[in-house]
Amino acid sequence: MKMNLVQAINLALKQEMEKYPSVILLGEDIGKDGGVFRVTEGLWQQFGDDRVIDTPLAEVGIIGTSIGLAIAGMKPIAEVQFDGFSMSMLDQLYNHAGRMRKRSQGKWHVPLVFRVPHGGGIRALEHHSESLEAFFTHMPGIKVVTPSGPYNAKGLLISSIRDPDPVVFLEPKRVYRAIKEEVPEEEYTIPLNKAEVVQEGSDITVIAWGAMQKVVREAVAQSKYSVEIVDLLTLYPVDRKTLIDSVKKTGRCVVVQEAPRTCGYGAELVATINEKALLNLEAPVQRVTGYDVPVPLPKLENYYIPDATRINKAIENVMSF
Amino acid sequence: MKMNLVQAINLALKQEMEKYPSVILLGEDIGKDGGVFRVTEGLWQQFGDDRVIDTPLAEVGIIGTSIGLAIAGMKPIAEVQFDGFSMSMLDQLYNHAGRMRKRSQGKWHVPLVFRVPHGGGIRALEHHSESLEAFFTHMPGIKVVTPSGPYNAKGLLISSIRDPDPVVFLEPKRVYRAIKEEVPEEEYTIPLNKAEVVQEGSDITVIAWGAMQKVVREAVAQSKYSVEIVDLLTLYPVDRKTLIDSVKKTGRCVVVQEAPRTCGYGAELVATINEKALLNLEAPVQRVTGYDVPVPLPKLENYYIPDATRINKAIENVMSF
Amino acid sequence: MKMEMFQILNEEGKIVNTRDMPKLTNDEIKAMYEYMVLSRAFDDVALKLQREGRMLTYASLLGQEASQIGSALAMHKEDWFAPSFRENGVFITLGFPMDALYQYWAGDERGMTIPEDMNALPVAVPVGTQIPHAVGLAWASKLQGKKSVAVVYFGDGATSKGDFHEGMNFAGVFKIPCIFICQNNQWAISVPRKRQSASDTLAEKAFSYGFEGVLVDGNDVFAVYKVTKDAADKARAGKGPTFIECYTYRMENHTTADDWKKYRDPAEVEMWKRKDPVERLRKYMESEGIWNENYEKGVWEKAKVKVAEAVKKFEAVEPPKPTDMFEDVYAELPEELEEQKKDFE
Amino acid sequence: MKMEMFQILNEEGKIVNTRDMPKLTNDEIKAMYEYMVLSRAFDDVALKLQREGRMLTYASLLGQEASQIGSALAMHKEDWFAPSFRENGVFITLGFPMDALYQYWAGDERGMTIPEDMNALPVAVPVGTQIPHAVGLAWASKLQGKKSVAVVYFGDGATSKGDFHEGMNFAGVFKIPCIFICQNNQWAISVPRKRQSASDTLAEKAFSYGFEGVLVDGNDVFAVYKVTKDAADKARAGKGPTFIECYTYRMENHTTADDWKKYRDPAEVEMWKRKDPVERLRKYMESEGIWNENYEKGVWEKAKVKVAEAVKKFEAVEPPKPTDMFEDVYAELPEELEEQKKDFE
Ligand SMILES: Cc1ncc(C[n+]2csc(CCOP(=O)(O)OP(=O)(O)O)c2C)c(N)n1
Ligand SMILES: Cc1ncc(C[n+]2csc(CCOP(=O)(O)OP(=O)(O)O)c2C)c(N)n1
Ligand SMILES: [Mg+2]
Ligand SMILES: [Mg+2]
Repeated sequence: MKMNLVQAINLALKQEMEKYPSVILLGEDIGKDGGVFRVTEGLWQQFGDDRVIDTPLAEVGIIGTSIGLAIAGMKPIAEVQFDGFSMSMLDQLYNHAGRMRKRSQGKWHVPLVFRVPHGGGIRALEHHSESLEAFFTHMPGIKVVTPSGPYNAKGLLISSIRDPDPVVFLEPKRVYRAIKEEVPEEEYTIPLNKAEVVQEGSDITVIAWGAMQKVVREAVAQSKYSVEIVDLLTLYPVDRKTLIDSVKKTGRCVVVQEAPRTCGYGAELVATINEKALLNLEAPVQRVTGYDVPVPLPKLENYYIPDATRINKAIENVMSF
Repeated sequence: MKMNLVQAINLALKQEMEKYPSVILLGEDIGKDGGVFRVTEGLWQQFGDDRVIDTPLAEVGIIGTSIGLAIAGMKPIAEVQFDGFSMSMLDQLYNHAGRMRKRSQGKWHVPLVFRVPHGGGIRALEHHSESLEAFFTHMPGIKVVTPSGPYNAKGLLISSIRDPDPVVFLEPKRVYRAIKEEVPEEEYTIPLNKAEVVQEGSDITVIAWGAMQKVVREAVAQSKYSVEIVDLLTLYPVDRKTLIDSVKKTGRCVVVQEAPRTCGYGAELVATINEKALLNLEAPVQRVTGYDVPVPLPKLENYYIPDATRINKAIENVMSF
Repeated sequence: MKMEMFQILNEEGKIVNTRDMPKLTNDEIKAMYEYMVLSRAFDDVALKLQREGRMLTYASLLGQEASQIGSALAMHKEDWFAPSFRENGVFITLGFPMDALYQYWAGDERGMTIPEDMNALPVAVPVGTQIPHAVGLAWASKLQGKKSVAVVYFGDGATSKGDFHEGMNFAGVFKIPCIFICQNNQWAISVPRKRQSASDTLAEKAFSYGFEGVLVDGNDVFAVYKVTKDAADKARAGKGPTFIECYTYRMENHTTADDWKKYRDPAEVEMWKRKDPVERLRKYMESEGIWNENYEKGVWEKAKVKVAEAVKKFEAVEPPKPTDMFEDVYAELPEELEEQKKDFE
Repeated sequence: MKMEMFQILNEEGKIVNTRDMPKLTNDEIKAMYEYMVLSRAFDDVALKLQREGRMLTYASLLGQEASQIGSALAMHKEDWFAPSFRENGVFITLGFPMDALYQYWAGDERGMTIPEDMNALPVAVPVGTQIPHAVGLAWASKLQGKKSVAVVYFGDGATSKGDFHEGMNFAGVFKIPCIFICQNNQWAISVPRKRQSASDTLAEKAFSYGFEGVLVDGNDVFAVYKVTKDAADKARAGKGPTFIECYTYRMENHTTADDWKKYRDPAEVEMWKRKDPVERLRKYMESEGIWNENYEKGVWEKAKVKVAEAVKKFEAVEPPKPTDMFEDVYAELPEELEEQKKDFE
């Protein structure tokens, strides 16, 4: 069936909830209201108040109780409404979710999923458009996953739900309704350590994840170069083999990241390429990123988010280096 | 006068408080008790309850009220007792301290200083040994400073106090009492965008900050190579010119970071070098870092923290590449 | 704990508590009414602009005018105002330009340019996080020996956040001249008040921080004015903070991105219509002989003209410069940002 | 709000409240006493080991034995225990091996290996953050239709944290079978109780979350046992959470890294010595004829032997393998970590 990303995630949630009674959802307005992005639409009606739980407005409480629920055998899927509001949860994620296995010497683990609508581009209010993946990928014990379209969203979410470790699941919110794809009704999983080469090419590798995939694909559709596009899908653990193989093949690379530049996830990719493929590089890897500023309000937002022009310019720079 | 890092910071605090009545300290046990590391010793006795404020045990409250205090013309210096406990403050730092200038279109700014004893190596309890600089350096609107010894600690702290923007001041706790240096009684400042070449060399550049400086200096003291050591002092904004010039000169580089490897601050340095000095590199920049694991408890801590052996091995690898 | 709801003006527009009725001149009462009408006119047009795509997401204050205008009028010029995102009525009453408000809600950050002489924080979208800021502002005032207090606004939902707790607790411990105004409008988007807290009232939460909590009819502008003024006097006198629960109702959708019909009963909305704060004051004024149809027409006309002027001004504004995004991040542009800005240009 | 302090056994070891005195056999009372002595013996040796450099930073429970053992004995085998960092008395009473505790406090994380059949969370060093975990554990029990409750421990200082607030609030809203045991030992390192909160008692905070708070003499083991047991029965019956403030005192330094003489009055410490929980129970047992010098000697000897054995066992342990640090981070080692581990070796 053709569906968009919201529908694909909704379907994955529904099917996993039908299959596993331990799966429960926690968040603000996810029940009767179906979530601010309508991702949980219909689930409260189907599964009731004990499994689709509208919580008080308290992000630490949501993630903190989810940790306890997960330890005690439930499979909580916690939602935060917008990226900016996940900052207050970082303490519980970092100091507890990511460390409980360690702290209990393997006795307890925290198989929660933390769903975050991610990134900008929907003309939203302040604090609604952040891209915080670099905070999560710097946390030991946490996995970080980000789909780019409906098909991989469903498979990755099912894998995340079944994963024994805490998974941060970043949903590219500007893509929620922007792409329709064929998504199988039956269940399938996508491993949480595999990137995908979504377009083969020989001149240059462009690496992106989440919402930036769509921008990259559109940007290079008319490119005069043979561009290889890598979609990371999982940011930690990341599939270094795929991306290094690609860079070794092409010898050139652009990394596209929506978050502010400094200390973003892209820096880690460049460092990795430097370590593993320096001798193959024909030019410095170039980063196309957001700027070191708060994401501007809608009137200027589009100047902040990497777009086709900037991506193609970077490709041109790298090619003509 | 010869003094250690604790004394140098204490002196800077005292002198700035004497000079500026708006400077106040907030934190847990910083008053009568003088702070868990004795950094504020004697200040409560001198300045009283209204300027050296023992707060309730509430990190969000400390930083949140400091934001208000700063906007209203005070100069709050907020202390968190150990790095691990600063995670719960990140929301207030990121969403507010770093954005208030922007959000108010320049009307308000938040000149607070956030003091954090930083890093491991003192055989402390869990959550007492983290190195969280990469979280802070990824935050627009925030400056991040980290001294490596008593002399620069005093000058950097005075600059941080006088800076109009929020400054995170990371104090290398294992160095608190480990180094004595001549520290002038009179005031002096060190600019918050300058790195220091602490040892010139021609074979290889080693970049480090905070506590890792001491480790690096000891590690290379007997090196058969001519090692140039760069001490960053300020991590954001960072003095890219100094470090790039050094790498251009030597053509080789090792970056030493105590934090877990992935998405650490070192990745940003490698990415920067890749962008600005790729053609000068004779070998991949190598990172010596903590591992992607929670900092182990004291029995294993020393295996986690980069040491002389690992640093020299990395230098050797890069030299013989 | 059973708490009484403080009320002066009942739903029929009758004074039920003459003892506490603040001494207000007719002009002052009219001003109250006119600010409430102006806020409503502003709100109305905002919703229209949004529907027409001329503005973005907007949070209506419909039904909460008494809570907002009553409390705002009790503030002194030098007091601090720390809003959440629903306080357009307070902004307007304090003299913040309406065109700038529209501009802000149209996604242009320059709209949040706070006037020279106004001690207001910018709109705070993250729920509850502004509470400790307000406590800090008021604390500064105390430490500096000033008489200004801080007034912070937030909703029922915000009481569930840790930031609320830590801020309230600091205020109690340090006896900080801060006034906490909780507009309990019964809903946090789709989550009803009972899902936020099992406590009987929100007001009683103040006692667990060692200070006074007051439950007030939030649709009664006199009552809100009175309790806020008392709280401010008390704070100025060095007697510490007060928490005020304004019991009111959000008549509109949460924001323009919301549809309340998905989660609440129209009968509830109908029931609250009868408690309308503007109508209630109108009835009172009529009974006092300071309201008539003519006056009403005049008030609305004036309001509409002001609002129309604001819309015109806001829509005439030049779009912001793209490089504005690099401004006001630091006092001085760091080298990294300078380079990024140059790249951008 | 005025709250009464619940007490059964007064400072002189007299039952002042026969109505509420739990029905305990002499053996049960003796067991209480013996656990309290064992904890004290354990604690004593821990301090000694630390002084001698054989252990690292340690947080003593001296003076808090009644709060810890009284509450621990009211728990069922299947209940969840969520400690802070000062609950060695609870750990011991629940059967956690003492040698492992020493090992943990000597900086060897293997000490936190939780026994197969014990529903305990590991020691939580960050103050207050374990509170929402415990609420989640108890919530799971409710959702799964189990009878187990969760008992979470924390100090007076922890009540200031947002995590306390958010956890308590969830417990109230969802009627979660969680018991909150706040050992108010009057100090959070050097910060006195009055600096934590302006509220009269900590117990009363529970009411603002819509559930019951109880203030209990935390040096009275019968009273603590009784209120915990009642709370557990209530929770098991589906009647929701209880907050228990154990009013007690930290007789020792905060941890071995602390020096209480810098900030508290020796007279205060002296005053609390007279309320000693172990001595109090001893007096009662003597008056009941179930204590004599011989018994005392035996109890202490047995305790010391057990402790000595634990020390021996702990000190005989092989040091951990350096590569242990890569274990238990993820269920399976990710490729990044595999590489790092290989590099390390
Ligand atoms: C920390 C945080 N979490 C979630 C949101 C999303 N959100 C915006 S308003 C709102 C409900 C607020 O309810 P309340 O505090 O009662 O204020 P009201 O909207 O009723 O005025 C939510 C959940 C947010 N802005 N901030
Ligand atoms: C979040 C956090 N902040 C600060 C600390 C440092 N610290 C450890 S114990 C303590 C005081 C705790 O007081 P209380 O909650 O009363 O427990 P007690 O030590 O008295 O048992 C502090 C400030 C910490 N561990 N966690
Ligand atoms: Mg509300
Ligand atoms: Mg205490």
